[in-house]
Amino acid sequence: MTPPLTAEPRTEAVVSVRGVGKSFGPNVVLKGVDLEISSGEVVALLGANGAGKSTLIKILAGAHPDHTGEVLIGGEPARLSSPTAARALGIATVHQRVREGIVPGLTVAENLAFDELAGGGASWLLRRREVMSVARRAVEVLDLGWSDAVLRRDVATLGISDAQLLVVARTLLQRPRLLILDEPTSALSSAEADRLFGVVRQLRADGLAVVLVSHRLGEVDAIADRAVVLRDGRVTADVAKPLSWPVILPAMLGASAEGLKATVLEHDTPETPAPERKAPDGDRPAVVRLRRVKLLDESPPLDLQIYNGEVTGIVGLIGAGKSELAHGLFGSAGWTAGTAEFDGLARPPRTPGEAIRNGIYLVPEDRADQALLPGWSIQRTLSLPFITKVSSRVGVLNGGSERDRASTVIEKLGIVARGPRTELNELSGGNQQKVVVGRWLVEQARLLLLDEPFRGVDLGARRDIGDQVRAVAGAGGAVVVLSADVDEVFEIADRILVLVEGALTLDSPITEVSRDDVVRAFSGA
Amino acid sequence: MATESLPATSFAARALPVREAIVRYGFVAVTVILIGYFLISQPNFRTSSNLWGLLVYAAPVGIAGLGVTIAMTVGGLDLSVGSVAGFAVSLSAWTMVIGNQVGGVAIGVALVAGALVGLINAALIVWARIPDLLATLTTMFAIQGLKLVLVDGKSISSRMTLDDGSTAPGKFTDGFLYLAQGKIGPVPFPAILLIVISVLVWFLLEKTRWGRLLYAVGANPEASRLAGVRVGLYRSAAYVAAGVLASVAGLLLAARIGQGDVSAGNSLLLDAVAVALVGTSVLGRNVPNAWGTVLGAILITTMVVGFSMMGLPYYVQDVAKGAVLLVALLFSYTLSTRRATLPGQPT
Amino acid sequence: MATESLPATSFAARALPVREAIVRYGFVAVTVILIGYFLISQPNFRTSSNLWGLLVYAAPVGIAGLGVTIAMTVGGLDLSVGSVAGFAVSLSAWTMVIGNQVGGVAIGVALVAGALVGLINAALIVWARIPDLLATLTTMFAIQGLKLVLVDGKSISSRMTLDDGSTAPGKFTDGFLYLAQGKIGPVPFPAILLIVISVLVWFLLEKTRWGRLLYAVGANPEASRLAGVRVGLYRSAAYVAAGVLASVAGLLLAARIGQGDVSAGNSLLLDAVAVALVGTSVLGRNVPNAWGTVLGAILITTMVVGFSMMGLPYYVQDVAKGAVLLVALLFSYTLSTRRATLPGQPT
Amino acid sequence: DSTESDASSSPSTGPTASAPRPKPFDASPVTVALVRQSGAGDYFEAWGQGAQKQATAANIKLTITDARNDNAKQASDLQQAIDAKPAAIIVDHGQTDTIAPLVKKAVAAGIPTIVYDVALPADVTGYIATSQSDESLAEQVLGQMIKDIGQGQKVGLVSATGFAPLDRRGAVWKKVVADNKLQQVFFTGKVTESTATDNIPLVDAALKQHPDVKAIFAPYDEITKGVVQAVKQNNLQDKVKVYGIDISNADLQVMTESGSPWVATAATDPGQIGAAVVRTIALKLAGQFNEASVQFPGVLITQKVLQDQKITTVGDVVKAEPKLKLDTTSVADWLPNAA
Ligand SMILES: Nc1ncnc2c1ncn2[C@@H]1O[C@H](COP(=O)(O)OP(=O)(O)OP(=O)(O)O)[C@@H](O)[C@H]1O
Ligand SMILES: Nc1ncnc2c1ncn2[C@@H]1O[C@H](COP(=O)(O)OP(=O)(O)OP(=O)(O)O)[C@@H](O)[C@H]1O
Ligand SMILES: [Mg+2]
Ligand SMILES: [Mg+2]
Repeated sequence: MTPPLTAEPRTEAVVSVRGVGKSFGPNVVLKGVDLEISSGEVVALLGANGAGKSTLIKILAGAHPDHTGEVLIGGEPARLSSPTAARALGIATVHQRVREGIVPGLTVAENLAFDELAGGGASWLLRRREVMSVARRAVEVLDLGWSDAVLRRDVATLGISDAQLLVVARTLLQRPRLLILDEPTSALSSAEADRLFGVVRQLRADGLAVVLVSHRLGEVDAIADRAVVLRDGRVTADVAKPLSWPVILPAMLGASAEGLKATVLEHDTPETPAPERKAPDGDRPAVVRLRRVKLLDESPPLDLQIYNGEVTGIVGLIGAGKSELAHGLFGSAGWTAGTAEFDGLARPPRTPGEAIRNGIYLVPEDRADQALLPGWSIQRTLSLPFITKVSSRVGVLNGGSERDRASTVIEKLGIVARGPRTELNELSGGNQQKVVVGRWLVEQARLLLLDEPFRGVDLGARRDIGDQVRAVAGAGGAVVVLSADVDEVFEIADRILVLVEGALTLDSPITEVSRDDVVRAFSGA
Repeated sequence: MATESLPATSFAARALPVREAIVRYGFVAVTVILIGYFLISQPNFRTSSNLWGLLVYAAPVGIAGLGVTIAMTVGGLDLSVGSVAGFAVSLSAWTMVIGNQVGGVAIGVALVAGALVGLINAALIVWARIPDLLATLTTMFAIQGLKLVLVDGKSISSRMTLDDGSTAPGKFTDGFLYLAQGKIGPVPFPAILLIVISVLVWFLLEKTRWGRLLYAVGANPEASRLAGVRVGLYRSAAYVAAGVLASVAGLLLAARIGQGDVSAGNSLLLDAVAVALVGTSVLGRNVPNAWGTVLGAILITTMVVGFSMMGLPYYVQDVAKGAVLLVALLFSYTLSTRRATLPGQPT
Repeated sequence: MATESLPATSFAARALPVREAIVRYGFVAVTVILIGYFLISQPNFRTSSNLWGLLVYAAPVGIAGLGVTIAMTVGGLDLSVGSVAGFAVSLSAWTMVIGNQVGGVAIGVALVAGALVGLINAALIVWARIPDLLATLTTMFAIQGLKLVLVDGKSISSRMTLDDGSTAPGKFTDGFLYLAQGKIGPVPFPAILLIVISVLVWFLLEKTRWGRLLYAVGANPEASRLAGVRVGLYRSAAYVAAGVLASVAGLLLAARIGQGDVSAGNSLLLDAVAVALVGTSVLGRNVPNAWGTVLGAILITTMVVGFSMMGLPYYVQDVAKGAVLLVALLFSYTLSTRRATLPGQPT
Repeated sequence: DSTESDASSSPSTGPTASAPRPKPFDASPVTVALVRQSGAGDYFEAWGQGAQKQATAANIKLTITDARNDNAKQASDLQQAIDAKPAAIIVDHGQTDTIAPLVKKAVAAGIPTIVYDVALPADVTGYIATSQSDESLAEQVLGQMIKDIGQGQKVGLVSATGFAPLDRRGAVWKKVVADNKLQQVFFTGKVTESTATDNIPLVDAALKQHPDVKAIFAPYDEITKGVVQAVKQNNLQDKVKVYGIDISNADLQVMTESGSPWVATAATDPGQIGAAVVRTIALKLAGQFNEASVQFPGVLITQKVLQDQKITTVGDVVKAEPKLKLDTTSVADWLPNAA
């Protein structure tokens, strides 16, 4: 085990974590964590999927009162017995699962003001004007620009990115001593992430302490003053700025990080295009040809080809129409106008079932709502789309072949789990994502659509998933990765497309563009 | 650039105002049309006593339905309302007739009992973590049995003969009977009670912070907990409120029947759940709400009274009830552009 | 490898075997203990005819409960089972007595009617997007009324007098009565039917891909749709199955009484829903399942028969029922380390 | 519309009126409110049809409300009927304390009121009381039982408490048990929405425990049907005799099946009674009726008679037992029995 590397002593600690441990039943997740967080600094909490980051954060947020060890706040031992207690002590948290933060059925404004509503101090009468003014303040904090009409809408109509922004805005409103952000950017585009970090810098200047969890190392590099690495339930590194990645990565990932350093860092630290990517070879036959497709009500018609044997990366801001594109190809939603032709198919798939039978697969963007089945095991979740492959012709399920499929995926993607029968809600967020991506990798795809596939997965896993996805392309399939993160696309794609409000503004082999070209394309130029 | 994440135009719901209006007011329209039809075709329907009568008949089911509504806001369903109402009937009768107490005491005892049953439900659901349907089903059986044990399976009537041959000392007091038979001006007391309780529940659910939090607990208990809402407390309070309202409904029944009828309340469960469910579809809101429940109760009562006046046999009434319900539901759901089910809503 | 798997030992989920065992088998144990108690204390309980009788009595509610279970797997609840069973009673009687058809035809007609009602429910829920509780409530009213319209509110018995003064041509055929009164060896036919249908439903739900997909649709319809499941088809199939099973239950009731009793089936709804709900807690699985439902039906029947033998009045039986249910639920939920309610799962 | 259909109990079309209708029946139909506790089940269905038939014949428009056993609803219905000011009100069944104050109100409002099978306290006056006597029904059938099995035997009761007619019949039972030194070895039973089916397991269990009972009294035909099934299931039909109350075509079928343990019942013809009640109030409205009460006699119907005379319908029973056909009760030239 790498001994913790300590950074130089800092000024007064806002929060001191001393020997904190936590188990879920027999599963020991944290084995004595020590950590100091001072005011005016941004601490990045790093670690592989399942390292225990969210668990530590939940302890600080008062959601796991049954932990061992102690937490000092302002030098005093604190009892973090409930979320309210934590909040009263000045700790505000944005949890990893966005859906854990919003309340459907209430309006956007009520959700923005939910902490006020929930707190015992507020008046027992519901003052809508007050709610609106709190909501407007929250909108201002993050510069969301939502109109009053938006604020009055049912929050359930917001997409996941807007929901994420909502939760962050609400938390920022609390003006806490310690702000904890658990993967706040995993559902955000880089522009929105930048806006969020602008606010975080400002808060840091005001003396706030911030703990940030992220798997986007570029982000961490840009904003963190210090990085603390968790591994196997312990702190394995604690380094101050400038962050030394050669120290951090092995601390995060263990020996297996050796081969990673090169690749991962190259993609994560901007400007370097990916090596050994295919050059476009003339007039290949397209597997899909879109003609005059209108993705959004108001967007111009779009023509687009997707080719076999390559990874097509499509980047765009939130609301650019990426998900519409994917759902249209998959047959799970219609387009406003236009047609698609599939090579070798008489007609485009009209239902997801038809798509899957024809080798067209989709990893949807919202894991919780669109892919997870509450109470289901890894094995069942994996075999669901290919249920005919694990059952006999008369429909009888074959448990053995189900288990084998699951074991293969668990091993290939390094999913941290007890076994194929582990329920998905026991897994960390990143490991859940690996399962929902992994289930489409067992069968060779004709067209594999991945909508935000790297949401919340760690570096190592990102590489593992990337390798698998590239293998699909290598075996002759077409792969489309839709992402709001330019770096991710650079890391994996052979060709990059930029989508702005339903229109293509860039279409180029990855070897022939720079990151700056892409960013320029975002502005529609 | 921030604003572009939510272009208003992409939400086509605003584009179809007629459809929106039907979804929102279709149910209300069906009720109004039906009442209008009866007003025109049935002269007896027009009498003011009959119109107040609609509210009087709607009162027990409406009030019990409001209790179910509150339980539904926290994401639960209370199957014990019928038996709690029946318990209130027998208990209040027992208190007055056997216990020889005045009506006020009987009312108090029944309300406390209702609250207690609510607390038991809450304990089973919140503390013992038994799913709400199962927990309230268990209480339903137990309370139903307990009621009959209390009265030995018998209906309790004023000055009944006891087992030892003596006559029971007490009787249903006039004060108690006022619950059903009293009037303030031309307005019967049960109608007033229904109106007052509806307004209170509406105010609680829509205009107070507590109401919002009840909905929040139902829609996303985890988010509520993390935001510092005392989820267990709110859920408990909802079941206690449901128990108390079921008791109130039972008291109205007892006063109307004038004796401790053992079978009273039996049919209340299905009716109360039905009006609360129907209520979710009123106003196109798709969440349990006070006005919807009351309107549902009035709609169902109107159908029963109106169809009876038309001389339809009860089973044709059932078919008609089904048909009217269907039309109203088609308006509320089939035309709606919103998704049919919201998470956290009991389905 | 980026992340190594955790050592197997750190996930010793088997570390609390006693508690686990109670959660999983507590309900079964309560049933077994109760049966054991009756076996020892009530000599007449021991007779083989009584033990088969338990299955005979459990058959209608168990079979209707299995229908509710299937509807629950897709996340729904079918409130129309009671009225469908009653409809099957009247319809089969009508077919034999008025229509002068043989038992086989009557059975066929009733089963087709059950399937049709299931299709109507499916259309309302899947196509018209009316929430399941409201849709099946509507059908419940309509079917209940229709049944009575069909038979003019009367029970139908062999060779009854018709309105025109003539005698009805047909009668309950022996073949039809065999449904309730037949035996294969020492085993009564309803017991066999219950066993066969339970095994079939269990096999369907647990061992076939269709069962798996039914559960998937119930757990998360959107995720299922995106995994290629024809959600509407599976939900429809579930309601059709529920309708057919409710009809089978109705046929058993008709054959048991030997008449088209108008009131038969009315009390079946609550019982069927109760056993299906109770079934979810059996084996600590917290999802609707076939064995759980059948065990629930047997437990409730055992209590009715055993407590009757002990001479308890029916209302004391209700209290006892509540108490036994409570103990079983405490075992299944309160001791469980799993979370009591999972989102998207019918609770 | 069911109002046109015949009463199931009596296929005969009845005699036609031999005199013109008096006032107020000579003009537009007279509105009479019929407030029923329940209309469901064979007994009540037949009652309602008899009433409807007679009403049509007498130029009466019946507005019927059916509380479906919900006593609170019946109270509301009655109040509503009073408010609607009909020519007369008929109250069919109900709870004493529920009905009494409202009948007082109706009488005070000057509405002629007739009550069937509700025992009202002495301080309520000015209405017409009609009833089938539960006491007499129970006494007749229990008399037959004693004749059949003798004294000092083991017997069982399947009934429920809390329902007025059952309580009245139960009181007679208690007395007969005591007078004849019978030994009541079990008491079970319940009234539910599916009474016949739901009583089978209860009685089955009781019979397993006490297979040596000689007779079972089940004073409500829905319960009796369940008892019969339970007896048969235990193969005790030769040893245990079942005594019931009420009769319907469906009941007759059960009674006359070969080997049926149901050996006797006591009954009135509900269709005839419904008609007679309507006739009585019609006479009152025409100023031709001045009594305070009418009693409808019940008769004892034994299995033996049914089998000997091959009786399978209530119509046949009425023919065989003219007492059931209330052709002389509350009739007039202009108002013959229409049921
Ligand atoms: N409620 C729970 N029940 C059982 N095990 C849990 C629970 N929550 C977390 N775990 C386990 O604890 C471990 C740490 O999970 P945690 O969510 O803290 O990881 P993380 O570091 O946040 O990972 P990620 O980067 O994927 O979000 C995982 O092995 C997970 O399976
Ligand atoms: N349920 C909804 N009802 C109405 N409009 C919606 C709904 N969900 C999304 N939209 C809108 O549709 C547009 C396209 O959204 P889409 O999800 O395709 O964007 P995207 O490019 O995939 O972005 P991202 O996935 O990053 O949010 C957005 O303007 C969004 O606000
Ligand atoms: Mg995490
Ligand atoms: Mg998207």
